[in-house]
Amino acid sequence: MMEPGLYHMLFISATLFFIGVYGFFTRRNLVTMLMSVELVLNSVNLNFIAFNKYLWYDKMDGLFFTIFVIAIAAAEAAVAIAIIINLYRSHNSIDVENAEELKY
Amino acid sequence: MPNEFFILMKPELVLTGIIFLLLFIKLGKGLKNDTLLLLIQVLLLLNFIGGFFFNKEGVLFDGMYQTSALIALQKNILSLAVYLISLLFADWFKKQEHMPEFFVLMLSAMLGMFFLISSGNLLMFFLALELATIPVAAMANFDLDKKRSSEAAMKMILSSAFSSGILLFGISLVYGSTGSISFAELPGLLNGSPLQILALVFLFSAFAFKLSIVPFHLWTADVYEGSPMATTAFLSVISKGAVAFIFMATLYKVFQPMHEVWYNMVMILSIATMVIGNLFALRQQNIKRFLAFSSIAQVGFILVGLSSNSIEGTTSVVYFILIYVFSNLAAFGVAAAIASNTGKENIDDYKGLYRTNPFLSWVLALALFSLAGIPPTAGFFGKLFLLTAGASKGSFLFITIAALNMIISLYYYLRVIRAVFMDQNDEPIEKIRIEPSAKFALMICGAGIILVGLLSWIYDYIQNLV
Amino acid sequence: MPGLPLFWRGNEGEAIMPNATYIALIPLLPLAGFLMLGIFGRKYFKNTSGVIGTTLLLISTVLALYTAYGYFFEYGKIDGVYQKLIPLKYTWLQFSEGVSIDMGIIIDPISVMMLVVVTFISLMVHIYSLGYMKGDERFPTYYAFLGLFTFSMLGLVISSNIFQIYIFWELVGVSSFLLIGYYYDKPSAVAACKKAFIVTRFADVGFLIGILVLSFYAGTLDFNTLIERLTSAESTEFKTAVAASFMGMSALTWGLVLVFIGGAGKSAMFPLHIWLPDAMEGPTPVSALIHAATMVVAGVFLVARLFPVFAISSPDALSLVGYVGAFSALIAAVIACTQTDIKRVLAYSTMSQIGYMMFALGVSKYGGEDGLGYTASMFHLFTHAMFKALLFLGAGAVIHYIHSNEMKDMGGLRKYLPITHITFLIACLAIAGVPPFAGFFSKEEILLAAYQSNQSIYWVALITSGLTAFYMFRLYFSIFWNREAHVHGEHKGEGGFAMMMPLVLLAIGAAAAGFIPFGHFVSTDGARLETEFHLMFSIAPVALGLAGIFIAMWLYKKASDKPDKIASSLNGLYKAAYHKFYMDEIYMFITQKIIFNLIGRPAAWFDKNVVDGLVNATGNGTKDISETIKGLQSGKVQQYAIYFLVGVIGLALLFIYWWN
Amino acid sequence: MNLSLLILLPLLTAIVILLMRNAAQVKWVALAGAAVQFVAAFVLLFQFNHQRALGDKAQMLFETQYNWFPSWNISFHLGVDGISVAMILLTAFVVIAGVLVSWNVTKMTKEFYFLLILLSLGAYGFFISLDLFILFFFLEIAVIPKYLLIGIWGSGKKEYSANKLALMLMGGSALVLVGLLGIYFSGTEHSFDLMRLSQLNIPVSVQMICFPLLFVGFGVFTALFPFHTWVPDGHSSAPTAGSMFLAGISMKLGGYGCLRVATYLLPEGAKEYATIVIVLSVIAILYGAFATMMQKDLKYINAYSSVSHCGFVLLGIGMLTKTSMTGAVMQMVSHGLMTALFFAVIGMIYERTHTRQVNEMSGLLKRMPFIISVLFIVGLCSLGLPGLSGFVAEMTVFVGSWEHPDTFRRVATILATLSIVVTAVYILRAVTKTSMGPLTTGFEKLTDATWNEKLAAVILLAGILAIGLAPFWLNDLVGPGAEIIMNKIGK
Amino acid sequence: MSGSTIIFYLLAALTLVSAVLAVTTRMIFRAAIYLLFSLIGIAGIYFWLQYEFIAAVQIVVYVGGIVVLIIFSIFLTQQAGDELPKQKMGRQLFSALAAFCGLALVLLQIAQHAFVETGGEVVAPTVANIGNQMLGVNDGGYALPFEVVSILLLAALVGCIVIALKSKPEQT
Repeated sequence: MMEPGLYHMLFISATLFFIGVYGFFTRRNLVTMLMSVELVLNSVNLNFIAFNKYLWYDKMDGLFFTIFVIAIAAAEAAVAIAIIINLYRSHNSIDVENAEELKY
Repeated sequence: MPNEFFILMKPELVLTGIIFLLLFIKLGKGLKNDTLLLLIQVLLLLNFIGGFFFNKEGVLFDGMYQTSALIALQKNILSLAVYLISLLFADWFKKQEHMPEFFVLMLSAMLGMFFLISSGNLLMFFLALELATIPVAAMANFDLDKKRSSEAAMKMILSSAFSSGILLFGISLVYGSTGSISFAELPGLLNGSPLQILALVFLFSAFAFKLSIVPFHLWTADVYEGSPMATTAFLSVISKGAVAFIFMATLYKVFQPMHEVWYNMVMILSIATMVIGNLFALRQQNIKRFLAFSSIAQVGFILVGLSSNSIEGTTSVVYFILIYVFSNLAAFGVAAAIASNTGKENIDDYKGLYRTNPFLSWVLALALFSLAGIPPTAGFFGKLFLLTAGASKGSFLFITIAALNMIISLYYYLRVIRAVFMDQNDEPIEKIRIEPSAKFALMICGAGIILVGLLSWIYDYIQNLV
Repeated sequence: MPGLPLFWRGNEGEAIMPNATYIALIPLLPLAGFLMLGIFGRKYFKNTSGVIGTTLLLISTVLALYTAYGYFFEYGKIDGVYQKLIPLKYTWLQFSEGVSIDMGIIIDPISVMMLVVVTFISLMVHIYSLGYMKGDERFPTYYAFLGLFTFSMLGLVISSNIFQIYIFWELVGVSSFLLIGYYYDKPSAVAACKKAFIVTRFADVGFLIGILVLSFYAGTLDFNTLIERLTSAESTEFKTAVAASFMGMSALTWGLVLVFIGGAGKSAMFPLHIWLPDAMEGPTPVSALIHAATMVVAGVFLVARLFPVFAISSPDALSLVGYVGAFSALIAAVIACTQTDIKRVLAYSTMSQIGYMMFALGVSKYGGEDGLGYTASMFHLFTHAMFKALLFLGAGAVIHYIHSNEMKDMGGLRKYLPITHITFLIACLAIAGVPPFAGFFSKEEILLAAYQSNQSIYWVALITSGLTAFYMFRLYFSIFWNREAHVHGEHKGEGGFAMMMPLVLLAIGAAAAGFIPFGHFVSTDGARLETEFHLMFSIAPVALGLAGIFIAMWLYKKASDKPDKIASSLNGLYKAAYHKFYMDEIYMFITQKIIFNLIGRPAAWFDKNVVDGLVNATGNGTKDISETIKGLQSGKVQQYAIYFLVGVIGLALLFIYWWN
Repeated sequence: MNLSLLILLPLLTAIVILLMRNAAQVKWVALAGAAVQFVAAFVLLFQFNHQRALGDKAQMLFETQYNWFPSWNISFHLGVDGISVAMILLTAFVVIAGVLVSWNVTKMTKEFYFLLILLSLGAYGFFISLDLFILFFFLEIAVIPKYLLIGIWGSGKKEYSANKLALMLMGGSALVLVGLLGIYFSGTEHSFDLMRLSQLNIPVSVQMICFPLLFVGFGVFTALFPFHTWVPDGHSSAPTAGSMFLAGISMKLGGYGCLRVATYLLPEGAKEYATIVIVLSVIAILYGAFATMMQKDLKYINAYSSVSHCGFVLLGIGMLTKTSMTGAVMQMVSHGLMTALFFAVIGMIYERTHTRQVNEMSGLLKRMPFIISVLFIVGLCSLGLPGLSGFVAEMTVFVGSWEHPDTFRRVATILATLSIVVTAVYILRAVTKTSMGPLTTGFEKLTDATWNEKLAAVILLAGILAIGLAPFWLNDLVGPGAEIIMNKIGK
Repeated sequence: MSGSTIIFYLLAALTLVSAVLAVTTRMIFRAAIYLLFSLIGIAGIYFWLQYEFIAAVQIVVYVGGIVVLIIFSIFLTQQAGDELPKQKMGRQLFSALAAFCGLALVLLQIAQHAFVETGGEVVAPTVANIGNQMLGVNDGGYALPFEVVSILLLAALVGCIVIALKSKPEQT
């Protein structure tokens, strides 16, 4: 096994990204879909940190990006959950397949 | 510095001021909806008028924030649109228990758009984009007791979260391969390597998502249909306009070194967008859904002008969006007037409208003609200049397809015209009482639709700013 | 004409010009009548329109005679040769350098002769109609149309430009159409007028193309220039026109043949004659004027007008004229023997006589003695106008009296219609070529010309002449002798002075016109042509004619079953002739089955289903596509995300690996 | 004369119409507007001739130019030559007649006249534009009024027809647009100015692409085969004045465009594609004529015959000789007047009998002599009777076409001439069937034309006769314009 | 192989395996817990990279905030023991394929790209550095984004309140 480096980080983050994407595609429960999104955002954070650490260590752009992304993720999750709860109230379900009245 | 700070960031500061004012009023519970709405309208009008003065070109926060005469104009177009929205949907607003919150959300989103247009690096860009999106998702859910509204909001927030993920991944790749997130530095660092192309595609897709470019457009129609009309109008006009402005700025400035790549991308997606948007619009019954697809097709046209990568392109896109604000808001305004009085949103319900509501019918007709690009409405000029700008690249096939798409679009616009003016109906929509403010706004839109095209100095004015 | 001299004598050496003002008045007066009666007649001239029309035409006639006098006796001749004078020419439509339609007047022997004939016959018909059409609901309209026709016909004969002649050619066509369809509530009249117009129109296309061909090679539309250029072997125009060939014939010949097709259509030459018998649906005076005396000879006139070109430059085209004329003469005579409608008999007779004129031109040559056929043709045109108009007007009187066109309704009318009877008899004798009536002289000249130049035509002509005598007297006896008349009491006399005077005047003409020394005035080259009278030569035709008369007398003077027997013994031929050799049926087949069913209907079908179908298919196809792809917008947010990712991957692949 | 007047007058009329309170006022305002415009057209004619007589040899007279979108090099450039003057006269005639025959429109009168005047505005503007952008602007302005006129006041399957018309015309103008953009970007100097462009030499490669685009695009307007199918449906569904405007004016926009824009600016393209143009126009002429033969509805008959007649316009243009082009313009004017009158008469008949089926009418001459006489005259004009305008125009086209000695064009010309027989067949069939024969029962009470109908018919008839009897003035008017175009093309 | 390497691989394995389990398990509560593990794994990696501040933020915001929020919402909307409905097989396969293609494409591009490195001086991500820059207005200060995010959070708060705190009478 090699000494961990940039590419390892990128591999992890990319894999995590697409695991999240896969989850987003296949999960029928809205909350779990939201969880998948969190995975995706985390993978991106890892990317930024890795680039910052290994390549562009003279500034902290990547780091700040990560901080703000975390903040945004929180806000997004909050609003999403509020919407999901509201949806649950009207549909009595949070199965995404039950919310497809709007189509075609 | 402090003075300059206030002058340069004037639009954002004013908007923030209004937001906080509203929050205080809400907390104080002092005002009735009618009064409050009037206050808001006045404030927004002042905001719009104020937008013409003390505009200065400059950069703040180490290039994170930039502004220029053109950006000021773009912001002012959005201000105008918001002001019109506050007038047009007065009827609906007055019925809302949480009206101040709605405006807080809407103005926050607007603020996000202002920052978006002014953003000077990718972080600001991303944050502003989120600020412009997340409140809108909440706005989409504002018809709280309607299932469709929640569904729309859900689709919007999840889709946009997904697209944010993609966008961020793209940004991270840009960052990784160049080490910079600053718009000013990036052009010198981009070299068109495959990874950067990949990053461009990721970024592009996020823009495309916001602009509803095919195949990233699928959320659009559902969200438009389910959301309250005011939100739909906001989404389709202001949100789209703002993203189009920054999209153009990004492509023209930041990704200039890769312009051959994005030119082809824009061309392909433009064709796809026009065709798919038109094909879907053909068979819509719900007026909001119909306008959603029509606006998708319009974006296809914007891309034509955008593809030119020239001053003419910038001018024609800004010009078109100005026209688009008037046309689309007029259409939504009429639809809202009808929907809020009768609850009818289907095109078939519009049959015989002209007999009972000639004013609404004429405004709707003007708006649709303008969207279809029929002279003497401004839409004709807008579309023609977009095409002309696009044609400067010399791709005849592209322009021909674009021009032929105007026929399909004409077909479905005429479908509405036909329902309104020609079809017989024993039970047409009764005479509708239009809010005076809405009527005023519709008149402004109508005047705008006619005059913006014929008065050529408007175009020249924009061109001078570019 | 006080203040208006007859002609202008220019300076020494310049040509003499007749005064165009009053020549122009000749056609313009009837036109004025047409406009006045056509627009205001129904309101203001309900009863006086006949008189107005007749008066105007009387003035025209006088002017025409005056012109004729002036031309033939005062100024027309220079060094013994009649000149082609053009006193008036106005550029009407300039196409290109040299090619223009001019409205002009040409004054030469044939045009002057035609002026006289047309105005005179027209005047007779005008007068006659005062009685014949009395009390008709559309009296003013009738006179308006007569005026229009007269104007057009006069314009035609004085045309100085080949396109001008085409213009008036069309105008006479339309006035003929209007007059045939005068009784517009009769379906047969409507059908007949349509047929007449369309058949002649078809021929006119030939004429038009012919004009285009000729004018292209001659570089002009002006008759005089055109003739000059296309007859002189040295001119470049002539050389190119002869050199250019298409399907084995020179362009010049093609042009002339096409022009002749136009003439044949108007002059009812085989196979374009089918409209003429049907045209008898019009009022009888109209038939006399248009379909006997004037319009139908326009074709002959046209060939005569271009005669130098035919004769000098394209003998092939000229012989075609001759053969078509001869064949038409014969076949029409045969058909005439079997018809029972008296006007149809006369119609076929007309066709036959025009055939005479045609082949007379066909056998003629240019210049001097060889031009006898030309002179004879014109002479026959002149005399034929007299006696055929007379025959028609006489027939009109009979029809007016008996209210039927069918021979079987007639018989023994000589007691009731004495003047008609006598005049009709004179006309019959004239057409049968019995000396000393007019027809004898003209026909003799024609036969002589044919004999001298083309024996086969001569024999056809001779047989035809016998047949002519037979069918004319069959007609005569059937009307005036045969059975006893059973006439109802309400009829009163022969129709008054208005109707009888023209009969008498025309009868005088038919009897005496033969004595005019026609060759002195009309010849191919304008020089005087002495026509000799060959007694020995005349024996054969006269004898044949008399034989025909006697056979007719034997068969038809008394009512008997002899005609039927003969008819049945000649079963096939008789039937064929009775059915006009099935020409109508053939035409019906071509138009209905081929043009309508094989071209028109498929064209309409193609338009509706294929061309329009494609347009609709584009529309529906778009809608179908729209319906097909609606699944893309499934309402499932996860699917949207999948498409999103697929789009991203697709774009990335496209631009990283392919487009870069 | 300031040419802007020709645009401002209809605009003013339209605005005043919108301000009017009741139908009667609207009608009179519209009539007054049309009449003033009519007079203005004549003033233009006389001033034009006067100016020419004074020896003004400029290609375009009365040029006026205002900057419009300077950044695109677009200017509001107006000017006329003889061809434009002829077309303006035609428009003036048709407009005033159209206003007159619509006197009985009771449904939404104000809107009806407003749209009519708007339509005429488009036509006037189109004919005097010397800038391709505003030319296109006016071309498209006229589409929607047509759509609404058919859709609201039409009859039969009006929605379908209106849609078809609007979409096909838009399709045409879309192609025109692409062609115009091609021209605009063809040189180093980007210009929409017709006069300027005519001096520049547009590269042959661009001409080869743009000519078909422009010609087909404009051709759709003027019923170029196979893009003619909007013509029958559109005309037959339109209200009377609508059909008149459509056939009388609108279809001429296409012909004018083919001549002025496609052929004049792209001579090499015109030469290259002449064969195809000729083939298509001959097909249109014959095929239109044969298809007409099978029609039973009077409006369809006239509409299909318009396809055939407009084929002559395109043939004249495709033949590329001065005479044939003059003929094409004359045919436009002639056909415009004639077909407008034809539709007017059909409208009058329909208003009385409530049918347009040829088979359902007979003997109308008895009850309405004036209308039927006009029908006869216009029918005769259609089949090319001398003395009426159709003859003059067609003959000029024929003679012009014949100026080429090559066999292909000869054959094409001959085929085209054959159509005059077919025309005679269908015109006579239609005219005689309706007007002659025994009167159909139930029609005994029908009345003849009213004053406004008579006036409309007389105005158009005057135009037809003015050309038919004295074609030289029109020829002299149009000829020099055609010559300039020919000079550009070269021999 | 050093100890830190082993730790790294363990963290990576923890992150990825729990991520996979989080998106595949059909017990929703377990999914949340797996997500928690995955996030903790990432925090571990941050630690490993010596970005302690970020690691702390990660733990605080995600573990302490978002996951709790998610678990709350699960309790609000679902019986925790229920199995999640199964997605259609075709969708699963296609999603997997699309995700895999995407992954392959991205990894391929990353692998082929020759990343360059800055030669500059390392700025240590200490809390002091971060704090200074976060609130600085000049020279790469992040005060403006900070403000923007605060407004965003405010707006999100307002939105959540309006949406989630639905007043009772309206529900009828």
